[in-house]
Amino acid sequence: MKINVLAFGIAKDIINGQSVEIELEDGMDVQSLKASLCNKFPEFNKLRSLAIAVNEEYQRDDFKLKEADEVVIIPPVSGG
Amino acid sequence: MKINVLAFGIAKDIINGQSVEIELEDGMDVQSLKASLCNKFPEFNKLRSLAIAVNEEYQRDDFKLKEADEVVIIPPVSGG
Amino acid sequence: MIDIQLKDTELSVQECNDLVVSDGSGGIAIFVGTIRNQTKGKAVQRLEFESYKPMAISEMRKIAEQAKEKWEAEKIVIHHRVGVLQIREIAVIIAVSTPHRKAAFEACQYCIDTLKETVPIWKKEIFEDGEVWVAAHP
Amino acid sequence: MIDIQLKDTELSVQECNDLVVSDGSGGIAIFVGTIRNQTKGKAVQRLEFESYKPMAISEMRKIAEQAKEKWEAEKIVIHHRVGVLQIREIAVIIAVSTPHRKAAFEACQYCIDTLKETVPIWKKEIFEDGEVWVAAHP
Repeated sequence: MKINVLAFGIAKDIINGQSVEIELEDGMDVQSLKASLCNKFPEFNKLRSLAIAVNEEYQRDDFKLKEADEVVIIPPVSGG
Repeated sequence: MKINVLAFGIAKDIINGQSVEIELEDGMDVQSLKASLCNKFPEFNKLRSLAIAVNEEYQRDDFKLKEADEVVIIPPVSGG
Repeated sequence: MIDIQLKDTELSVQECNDLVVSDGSGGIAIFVGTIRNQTKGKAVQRLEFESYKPMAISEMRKIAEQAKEKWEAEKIVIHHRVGVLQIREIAVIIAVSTPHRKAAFEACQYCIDTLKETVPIWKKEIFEDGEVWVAAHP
Repeated sequence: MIDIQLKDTELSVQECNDLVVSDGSGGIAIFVGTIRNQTKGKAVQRLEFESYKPMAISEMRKIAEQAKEKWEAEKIVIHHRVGVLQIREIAVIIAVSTPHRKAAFEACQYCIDTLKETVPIWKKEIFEDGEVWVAAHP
Protein backbone atom coordinates (compact mmCIF):
# COMPACT_ATOMS: atom_id res chain seq x y z
CA MET A 1 0.00 0.00 0.00
CA LYS A 2 1.00 3.60 -0.54
CA ILE A 3 0.76 5.96 2.42
CA ASN A 4 0.81 9.67 1.78
CA VAL A 5 2.53 11.15 4.83
CA LEU A 6 2.11 14.85 5.70
CA ALA A 7 4.87 16.78 7.40
CA PHE A 8 5.07 19.87 9.64
CA GLY A 9 7.82 21.86 11.29
CA ILE A 10 11.30 20.44 10.93
CA ALA A 11 9.86 17.30 9.28
CA LYS A 12 8.90 19.46 6.31
CA ASP A 13 12.51 20.58 5.99
CA ILE A 14 13.78 17.01 6.33
CA ILE A 15 11.58 15.57 3.58
CA ASN A 16 11.95 18.84 1.66
CA GLY A 17 8.22 19.19 1.05
CA GLN A 18 4.70 19.12 2.52
CA SER A 19 4.27 15.36 2.06
CA VAL A 20 6.00 12.18 0.94
CA GLU A 21 4.61 8.91 -0.36
CA ILE A 22 5.85 5.83 1.49
CA GLU A 23 5.40 2.32 0.07
CA LEU A 24 4.62 -0.22 2.81
CA GLU A 25 3.37 -3.79 2.79
CA ASP A 26 -0.34 -4.05 3.55
CA GLY A 27 -1.17 -4.21 7.25
CA MET A 28 2.08 -2.62 8.37
CA ASP A 29 2.10 -0.56 11.54
CA VAL A 30 3.32 2.83 12.75
CA GLN A 31 6.68 1.34 13.75
CA SER A 32 7.29 0.12 10.17
CA LEU A 33 6.41 3.54 8.83
CA LYS A 34 8.83 5.23 11.23
CA ALA A 35 11.57 2.77 10.23
CA SER A 36 10.94 3.44 6.57
CA LEU A 37 11.01 7.22 7.13
CA CYS A 38 14.23 7.05 9.16
CA ASN A 39 15.79 4.86 6.50
CA LYS A 40 14.85 7.19 3.67
CA PHE A 41 15.61 10.39 5.63
CA PRO A 42 18.34 9.68 8.23
CA GLU A 43 17.89 13.19 9.70
CA PHE A 44 14.79 11.86 11.53
CA ASN A 45 17.12 9.79 13.72
CA LYS A 46 18.62 12.97 15.13
CA LEU A 47 15.34 14.40 16.45
CA ARG A 48 14.45 14.46 20.14
CA SER A 49 11.33 12.43 19.36
CA LEU A 50 9.23 11.28 16.43
CA ALA A 51 5.50 10.65 16.69
CA ILE A 52 2.89 9.66 14.14
CA ALA A 53 -0.69 10.89 14.09
CA VAL A 54 -3.33 8.90 12.22
CA ASN A 55 -6.61 10.63 11.47
CA GLU A 56 -5.75 13.44 13.91
CA GLU A 57 -4.87 11.21 16.87
CA TYR A 58 -1.47 10.12 18.19
CA GLN A 59 -1.01 6.40 17.61
CA ARG A 60 1.36 3.93 19.18
CA ASP A 61 3.94 1.86 17.32
CA ASP A 62 1.69 -1.20 16.99
CA PHE A 63 -1.19 0.68 15.35
CA LYS A 64 -2.00 -0.85 11.92
CA LEU A 65 -2.17 1.57 9.00
CA LYS A 66 -4.62 1.62 6.10
CA GLU A 67 -4.08 3.30 2.74
CA ALA A 68 -6.87 5.83 3.25
CA ASP A 69 -5.58 7.04 6.63
CA GLU A 70 -4.48 10.64 7.10
CA VAL A 71 -0.96 10.08 8.36
CA VAL A 72 1.14 12.93 9.77
CA ILE A 73 4.72 13.07 11.03
CA ILE A 74 4.84 14.90 14.36
CA PRO A 75 8.36 16.07 15.18
CA PRO A 76 8.98 17.47 18.71
CA VAL A 77 6.28 20.06 19.34
CA SER A 78 7.11 23.56 20.61
CA GLY A 79 3.90 25.50 21.00
CA GLY A 80 3.16 27.98 23.74
CA MET B 1 -0.45 58.80 78.17
CA LYS B 2 -3.46 58.98 75.88
CA ILE B 3 -3.34 56.88 72.71
CA ASN B 4 -5.78 57.67 69.95
CA VAL B 5 -6.49 54.30 68.30
CA LEU B 6 -7.94 54.13 64.77
CA ALA B 7 -10.23 51.30 63.74
CA PHE B 8 -11.16 49.61 60.44
CA GLY B 9 -13.48 46.81 59.37
CA ILE B 10 -15.23 45.02 62.18
CA ALA B 11 -13.14 46.93 64.74
CA LYS B 12 -15.02 50.07 63.72
CA ASP B 13 -18.31 48.34 64.50
CA ILE B 14 -17.00 47.04 67.83
CA ILE B 15 -15.84 50.43 69.11
CA ASN B 16 -18.81 52.05 67.37
CA GLY B 17 -16.69 54.71 65.68
CA GLN B 18 -13.58 55.54 63.65
CA SER B 19 -11.33 55.88 66.71
CA VAL B 20 -11.18 55.54 70.46
CA GLU B 21 -8.93 57.16 73.05
CA ILE B 22 -7.20 54.72 75.37
CA GLU B 23 -5.50 55.84 78.58
CA LEU B 24 -2.29 53.88 79.27
CA GLU B 25 0.60 54.34 81.66
CA ASP B 26 3.67 55.87 79.98
CA GLY B 27 5.94 53.32 78.30
CA MET B 28 3.26 50.64 77.99
CA ASP B 29 3.48 48.21 75.09
CA VAL B 30 1.18 46.77 72.40
CA GLN B 31 0.16 43.92 74.68
CA SER B 32 -1.13 46.37 77.30
CA LEU B 33 -3.07 48.24 74.66
CA LYS B 34 -4.68 45.00 73.42
CA ALA B 35 -5.59 44.05 76.99
CA SER B 36 -7.12 47.44 77.57
CA LEU B 37 -9.11 47.24 74.30
CA CYS B 38 -10.35 43.73 75.07
CA ASN B 39 -11.34 44.82 78.54
CA LYS B 40 -13.25 47.86 77.32
CA PHE B 41 -14.78 46.06 74.29
CA PRO B 42 -15.11 42.32 75.04
CA GLU B 43 -16.17 41.64 71.43
CA PHE B 44 -12.47 41.85 70.48
CA ASN B 45 -11.92 38.55 72.34
CA LYS B 46 -14.16 36.78 69.83
CA LEU B 47 -12.13 37.73 66.74
CA ARG B 48 -9.94 35.23 64.89
CA SER B 49 -6.97 37.54 65.49
CA LEU B 50 -6.13 41.04 66.64
CA ALA B 51 -3.07 42.93 65.46
CA ILE B 52 -1.83 46.43 66.10
CA ALA B 53 -0.06 48.63 63.58
CA VAL B 54 2.09 51.51 64.78
CA ASN B 55 3.03 54.14 62.22
CA GLU B 56 1.91 51.88 59.36
CA GLU B 57 3.88 48.79 60.43
CA TYR B 58 2.71 45.69 62.28
CA GLN B 59 4.26 45.63 65.74
CA ARG B 60 4.72 42.79 68.19
CA ASP B 61 3.32 42.65 71.72
CA ASP B 62 6.50 43.98 73.35
CA PHE B 63 6.70 47.12 71.19
CA LYS B 64 6.62 50.24 73.37
CA LEU B 65 4.07 52.88 72.47
CA LYS B 66 4.46 56.66 72.48
CA GLU B 67 1.69 59.23 72.69
CA ALA B 68 2.36 60.64 69.19
CA ASP B 69 2.25 57.23 67.46
CA GLU B 70 -0.36 56.48 64.81
CA VAL B 71 -1.92 53.37 66.31
CA VAL B 72 -4.40 51.24 64.37
CA ILE B 73 -6.42 48.16 65.32
CA ILE B 74 -6.09 45.53 62.58
CA PRO B 75 -8.84 42.91 62.85
CA PRO B 76 -8.52 39.79 60.62
CA VAL B 77 -7.85 41.05 57.08
CA SER B 78 -9.88 39.80 54.12
CA GLY B 79 -8.61 41.50 50.98
CA GLY B 80 -8.32 39.88 47.59
CA MET C 1 9.43 47.25 37.97
CA ILE C 2 6.77 47.15 40.64
CA ASP C 3 3.41 48.92 40.31
CA ILE C 4 1.02 48.99 43.27
CA GLN C 5 -2.40 50.62 43.10
CA LEU C 6 -5.37 50.82 45.43
CA LYS C 7 -8.28 52.24 43.47
CA ASP C 8 -11.98 52.92 43.87
CA THR C 9 -12.58 52.52 40.13
CA GLU C 10 -12.75 49.44 37.87
CA LEU C 11 -9.57 47.37 37.48
CA SER C 12 -8.31 46.31 34.04
CA VAL C 13 -6.74 42.94 33.27
CA GLN C 14 -5.48 44.29 29.95
CA GLU C 15 -3.76 47.19 31.70
CA CYS C 16 -2.05 44.89 34.20
CA ASN C 17 -0.89 42.55 31.44
CA ASP C 18 0.46 45.44 29.39
CA LEU C 19 2.31 46.81 32.43
CA VAL C 20 4.28 43.59 33.03
CA VAL C 21 5.12 42.51 29.48
CA SER C 22 8.76 43.09 28.62
CA ASP C 23 11.32 42.08 26.00
CA GLY C 24 12.94 39.59 28.34
CA SER C 25 9.84 37.91 29.74
CA GLY C 26 8.59 34.64 28.30
CA GLY C 27 5.78 34.01 30.74
CA ILE C 28 3.19 36.11 32.52
CA ALA C 29 0.99 34.71 35.26
CA ILE C 30 -2.05 36.74 36.23
CA PHE C 31 -4.46 36.21 39.10
CA VAL C 32 -7.84 37.90 38.92
CA GLY C 33 -10.01 37.81 42.03
CA THR C 34 -13.69 38.37 41.28
CA ILE C 35 -16.78 38.63 43.44
CA ARG C 36 -18.66 35.33 43.78
CA ASN C 37 -22.44 35.21 43.89
CA GLN C 38 -22.54 33.07 47.04
CA THR C 39 -20.72 32.11 50.24
CA LYS C 40 -21.45 28.70 51.69
CA GLY C 41 -24.60 28.53 49.58
CA LYS C 42 -25.94 31.90 50.72
CA ALA C 43 -26.60 34.48 47.98
CA VAL C 44 -24.31 37.51 48.12
CA GLN C 45 -25.80 40.82 46.94
CA ARG C 46 -22.63 42.91 46.86
CA LEU C 47 -19.36 43.44 48.73
CA GLU C 48 -17.89 46.48 50.40
CA PHE C 49 -14.11 46.78 50.66
CA GLU C 50 -12.31 49.20 52.92
CA SER C 51 -8.61 49.66 53.57
CA TYR C 52 -6.09 51.33 55.82
CA LYS C 53 -4.74 52.89 52.66
CA PRO C 54 -1.10 53.92 53.31
CA MET C 55 -0.32 50.65 55.07
CA ALA C 56 -2.23 48.55 52.51
CA ILE C 57 -0.06 50.05 49.79
CA SER C 58 3.17 49.58 51.74
CA GLU C 59 2.29 45.97 52.62
CA MET C 60 1.44 45.18 48.98
CA ARG C 61 4.75 46.71 47.96
CA LYS C 62 6.62 44.56 50.49
CA ILE C 63 4.98 41.43 49.08
CA ALA C 64 5.85 42.39 45.50
CA GLU C 65 9.44 43.17 46.49
CA GLN C 66 9.84 39.83 48.26
CA ALA C 67 8.39 37.94 45.28
CA LYS C 68 10.44 39.89 42.77
CA GLU C 69 13.63 39.02 44.60
CA LYS C 70 12.83 35.38 45.36
CA TRP C 71 11.62 34.45 41.86
CA GLU C 72 13.76 36.94 39.93
CA ALA C 73 10.66 38.42 38.37
CA GLU C 74 10.96 41.06 35.68
CA LYS C 75 7.87 43.02 36.68
CA ILE C 76 5.09 42.70 39.26
CA VAL C 77 1.79 44.58 39.35
CA ILE C 78 -0.74 44.46 42.19
CA HIS C 79 -3.94 46.45 41.73
CA HIS C 80 -6.59 46.25 44.45
CA ARG C 81 -10.06 47.74 44.41
CA VAL C 82 -11.93 49.33 47.32
CA GLY C 83 -15.50 50.56 47.69
CA VAL C 84 -18.72 48.78 46.69
CA LEU C 85 -18.33 45.83 44.29
CA GLN C 86 -21.02 43.88 42.48
CA ILE C 87 -20.99 40.16 41.55
CA ARG C 88 -18.37 39.40 38.85
CA GLU C 89 -16.48 42.64 39.45
CA ILE C 90 -12.73 42.44 40.00
CA ALA C 91 -11.39 42.95 43.53
CA VAL C 92 -7.72 42.31 42.81
CA ILE C 93 -5.35 41.68 39.92
CA ILE C 94 -1.80 40.39 40.35
CA ALA C 95 0.41 40.08 37.28
CA VAL C 96 3.97 38.74 37.27
CA SER C 97 6.39 38.41 34.37
CA THR C 98 9.45 36.19 34.53
CA PRO C 99 11.91 34.79 31.98
CA HIS C 100 10.43 31.27 32.52
CA ARG C 101 6.86 30.37 33.31
CA LYS C 102 7.15 28.23 36.44
CA ALA C 103 8.53 31.15 38.44
CA ALA C 104 5.67 33.37 37.25
CA PHE C 105 3.04 30.98 38.63
CA GLU C 106 4.86 30.54 41.94
CA ALA C 107 5.45 34.26 42.44
CA CYS C 108 1.85 35.13 41.52
CA GLN C 109 0.45 32.55 43.92
CA TYR C 110 2.77 33.76 46.70
CA CYS C 111 1.55 37.33 46.19
CA ILE C 112 -2.16 36.54 46.43
CA ASP C 113 -1.71 34.09 49.33
CA THR C 114 0.33 36.62 51.31
CA LEU C 115 -1.91 39.55 50.38
CA LYS C 116 -4.83 37.71 51.94
CA GLU C 117 -2.85 37.25 55.16
CA THR C 118 -1.16 40.59 55.72
CA VAL C 119 -2.61 43.49 53.74
CA PRO C 120 -4.98 45.67 55.81
CA ILE C 121 -8.02 45.48 53.56
CA TRP C 122 -11.39 44.26 54.80
CA LYS C 123 -14.48 43.13 52.97
CA LYS C 124 -18.06 42.93 54.15
CA GLU C 125 -20.51 40.61 52.41
CA ILE C 126 -23.99 41.99 52.08
CA PHE C 127 -26.76 39.38 52.10
CA GLU C 128 -30.48 39.93 51.76
CA ASP C 129 -30.89 39.55 55.52
CA GLY C 130 -27.73 41.07 56.90
CA GLU C 131 -24.01 41.63 56.48
CA VAL C 132 -20.81 39.95 57.64
CA TRP C 133 -17.16 41.06 57.85
CA VAL C 134 -15.46 38.19 56.04
CA ALA C 135 -13.19 35.91 58.11
CA ALA C 136 -13.43 38.11 61.19
CA HIS C 137 -14.47 35.29 63.51
CA PRO C 138 -13.01 31.77 63.85
CA MET D 1 -17.57 26.16 29.18
CA ILE D 2 -14.50 25.52 27.08
CA ASP D 3 -13.34 27.84 24.31
CA ILE D 4 -10.43 26.83 22.06
CA GLN D 5 -9.08 29.05 19.32
CA LEU D 6 -6.12 28.88 16.95
CA LYS D 7 -5.77 32.27 15.30
CA ASP D 8 -3.42 34.10 12.97
CA THR D 9 -4.40 37.46 14.46
CA GLU D 10 -3.50 39.17 17.74
CA LEU D 11 -4.67 37.52 20.98
CA SER D 12 -6.42 39.52 23.71
CA VAL D 13 -5.92 38.99 27.44
CA GLN D 14 -9.01 41.06 28.14
CA GLU D 15 -11.12 38.86 25.87
CA CYS D 16 -9.87 35.66 27.53
CA ASN D 17 -10.54 37.07 31.00
CA ASP D 18 -14.03 38.17 30.02
CA LEU D 19 -14.78 34.73 28.55
CA VAL D 20 -14.02 32.88 31.81
CA VAL D 21 -15.52 35.21 34.39
CA SER D 22 -18.76 33.87 35.85
CA ASP D 23 -21.10 34.44 38.78
CA GLY D 24 -19.75 31.40 40.61
CA SER D 25 -16.03 31.91 40.12
CA GLY D 26 -13.92 33.54 42.78
CA GLY D 27 -10.54 33.12 41.14
CA ILE D 28 -9.19 33.34 37.61
CA ALA D 29 -5.65 32.27 36.75
CA ILE D 30 -4.30 33.39 33.40
CA PHE D 31 -1.07 32.39 31.70
CA VAL D 32 0.21 34.62 28.90
CA GLY D 33 3.11 33.32 26.83
CA THR D 34 5.01 36.08 25.07
CA ILE D 35 7.95 36.13 22.67
CA ARG D 36 11.30 36.68 24.39
CA ASN D 37 14.02 38.75 22.81
CA GLN D 38 16.70 36.10 23.28
CA THR D 39 17.38 32.39 23.62
CA LYS D 40 20.51 31.36 25.50
CA GLY D 41 21.84 34.88 25.08
CA LYS D 42 21.32 34.96 21.31
CA ALA D 43 19.09 37.76 19.98
CA VAL D 44 15.81 36.55 18.46
CA GLN D 45 14.43 38.64 15.58
CA ARG D 46 11.00 37.02 15.30
CA LEU D 47 9.24 33.67 15.58
CA GLU D 48 7.20 31.68 13.10
CA PHE D 49 4.52 29.33 14.41
CA GLU D 50 2.83 26.64 12.37
CA SER D 51 0.30 24.02 13.36
CA TYR D 52 -1.43 20.87 12.23
CA LYS D 53 -4.63 22.78 12.77
CA PRO D 54 -7.46 20.26 13.28
CA MET D 55 -5.37 18.12 15.59
CA ALA D 56 -3.93 21.13 17.44
CA ILE D 57 -7.47 22.22 18.22
CA SER D 58 -8.61 18.74 19.27
CA GLU D 59 -5.52 18.25 21.49
CA MET D 60 -6.05 21.64 23.16
CA ARG D 61 -9.68 20.69 23.75
CA LYS D 62 -8.63 17.38 25.35
CA ILE D 63 -6.30 19.24 27.72
CA ALA D 64 -9.02 21.72 28.68
CA GLU D 65 -11.52 18.92 29.25
CA GLN D 66 -9.10 16.99 31.46
CA ALA D 67 -8.29 20.10 33.49
CA LYS D 68 -11.94 21.12 33.77
CA GLU D 69 -12.84 17.73 35.17
CA LYS D 70 -9.85 17.28 37.47
CA TRP D 71 -10.01 20.76 39.06
CA GLU D 72 -13.78 21.29 38.71
CA ALA D 73 -13.14 24.46 36.74
CA GLU D 74 -16.05 26.69 35.76
CA LYS D 75 -14.59 27.80 32.42
CA ILE D 76 -11.36 27.27 30.50
CA VAL D 77 -10.13 29.24 27.50
CA ILE D 78 -7.07 28.38 25.40
CA HIS D 79 -6.20 30.75 22.57
CA HIS D 80 -3.07 30.04 20.52
CA ARG D 81 -1.55 32.19 17.81
CA VAL D 82 0.10 30.99 14.58
CA GLY D 83 2.04 32.83 11.89
CA VAL D 84 4.83 35.37 12.31
CA LEU D 85 5.22 36.88 15.79
CA GLN D 86 7.43 39.74 16.91
CA ILE D 87 9.15 40.19 20.30
CA ARG D 88 6.59 40.85 23.12
CA GLU D 89 3.68 39.52 21.04
CA ILE D 90 1.44 36.90 22.65
CA ALA D 91 1.76 33.28 21.47
CA VAL D 92 -0.73 31.72 23.87
CA ILE D 93 -3.26 32.67 26.53
CA ILE D 94 -4.78 30.17 28.96
CA ALA D 95 -7.48 31.37 31.35
CA VAL D 96 -9.17 29.24 34.00
CA SER D 97 -11.92 30.18 36.42
CA THR D 98 -12.70 28.11 39.50
CA PRO D 99 -14.69 28.66 42.70
CA HIS D 100 -11.41 28.79 44.70
CA ARG D 101 -8.08 30.14 43.60
CA LYS D 102 -5.68 27.26 44.25
CA ALA D 103 -7.45 25.08 41.69
CA ALA D 104 -7.28 27.86 39.11
CA PHE D 105 -3.48 28.06 39.39
CA GLU D 106 -3.05 24.29 39.26
CA ALA D 107 -5.36 23.81 36.29
CA CYS D 108 -3.79 26.70 34.37
CA GLN D 109 -0.29 25.35 34.95
CA TYR D 110 -1.38 21.85 33.90
CA CYS D 111 -2.82 23.25 30.67
CA ILE D 112 0.32 25.13 29.61
CA ASP D 113 2.68 22.32 30.68
CA THR D 114 0.67 19.73 28.74
CA LEU D 115 0.13 21.99 25.73
CA LYS D 116 3.90 22.27 25.36
CA GLU D 117 4.19 18.48 25.36
CA THR D 118 1.34 17.30 23.17
CA VAL D 119 -0.20 19.98 20.95
CA PRO D 120 1.06 19.81 17.32
CA ILE D 121 2.30 23.38 17.03
CA TRP D 122 5.88 24.19 16.08
CA LYS D 123 7.89 27.37 16.34
CA LYS D 124 10.98 28.45 14.50
CA GLU D 125 13.25 31.11 15.97
CA ILE D 126 14.73 33.50 13.45
CA PHE D 127 18.16 34.87 14.36
CA GLU D 128 20.27 37.33 12.43
CA ASP D 129 22.40 34.49 11.10
CA GLY D 130 19.93 31.64 10.69
CA GLU D 131 16.86 29.90 12.04
CA VAL D 132 16.12 26.97 14.37
CA TRP D 133 13.04 24.79 14.97
CA VAL D 134 12.73 25.07 18.74
CA ALA D 135 13.37 21.90 20.78
CA ALA D 136 13.60 19.68 17.69
CA HIS D 137 16.94 18.20 18.65
CA PRO D 138 18.09 16.81 22.01
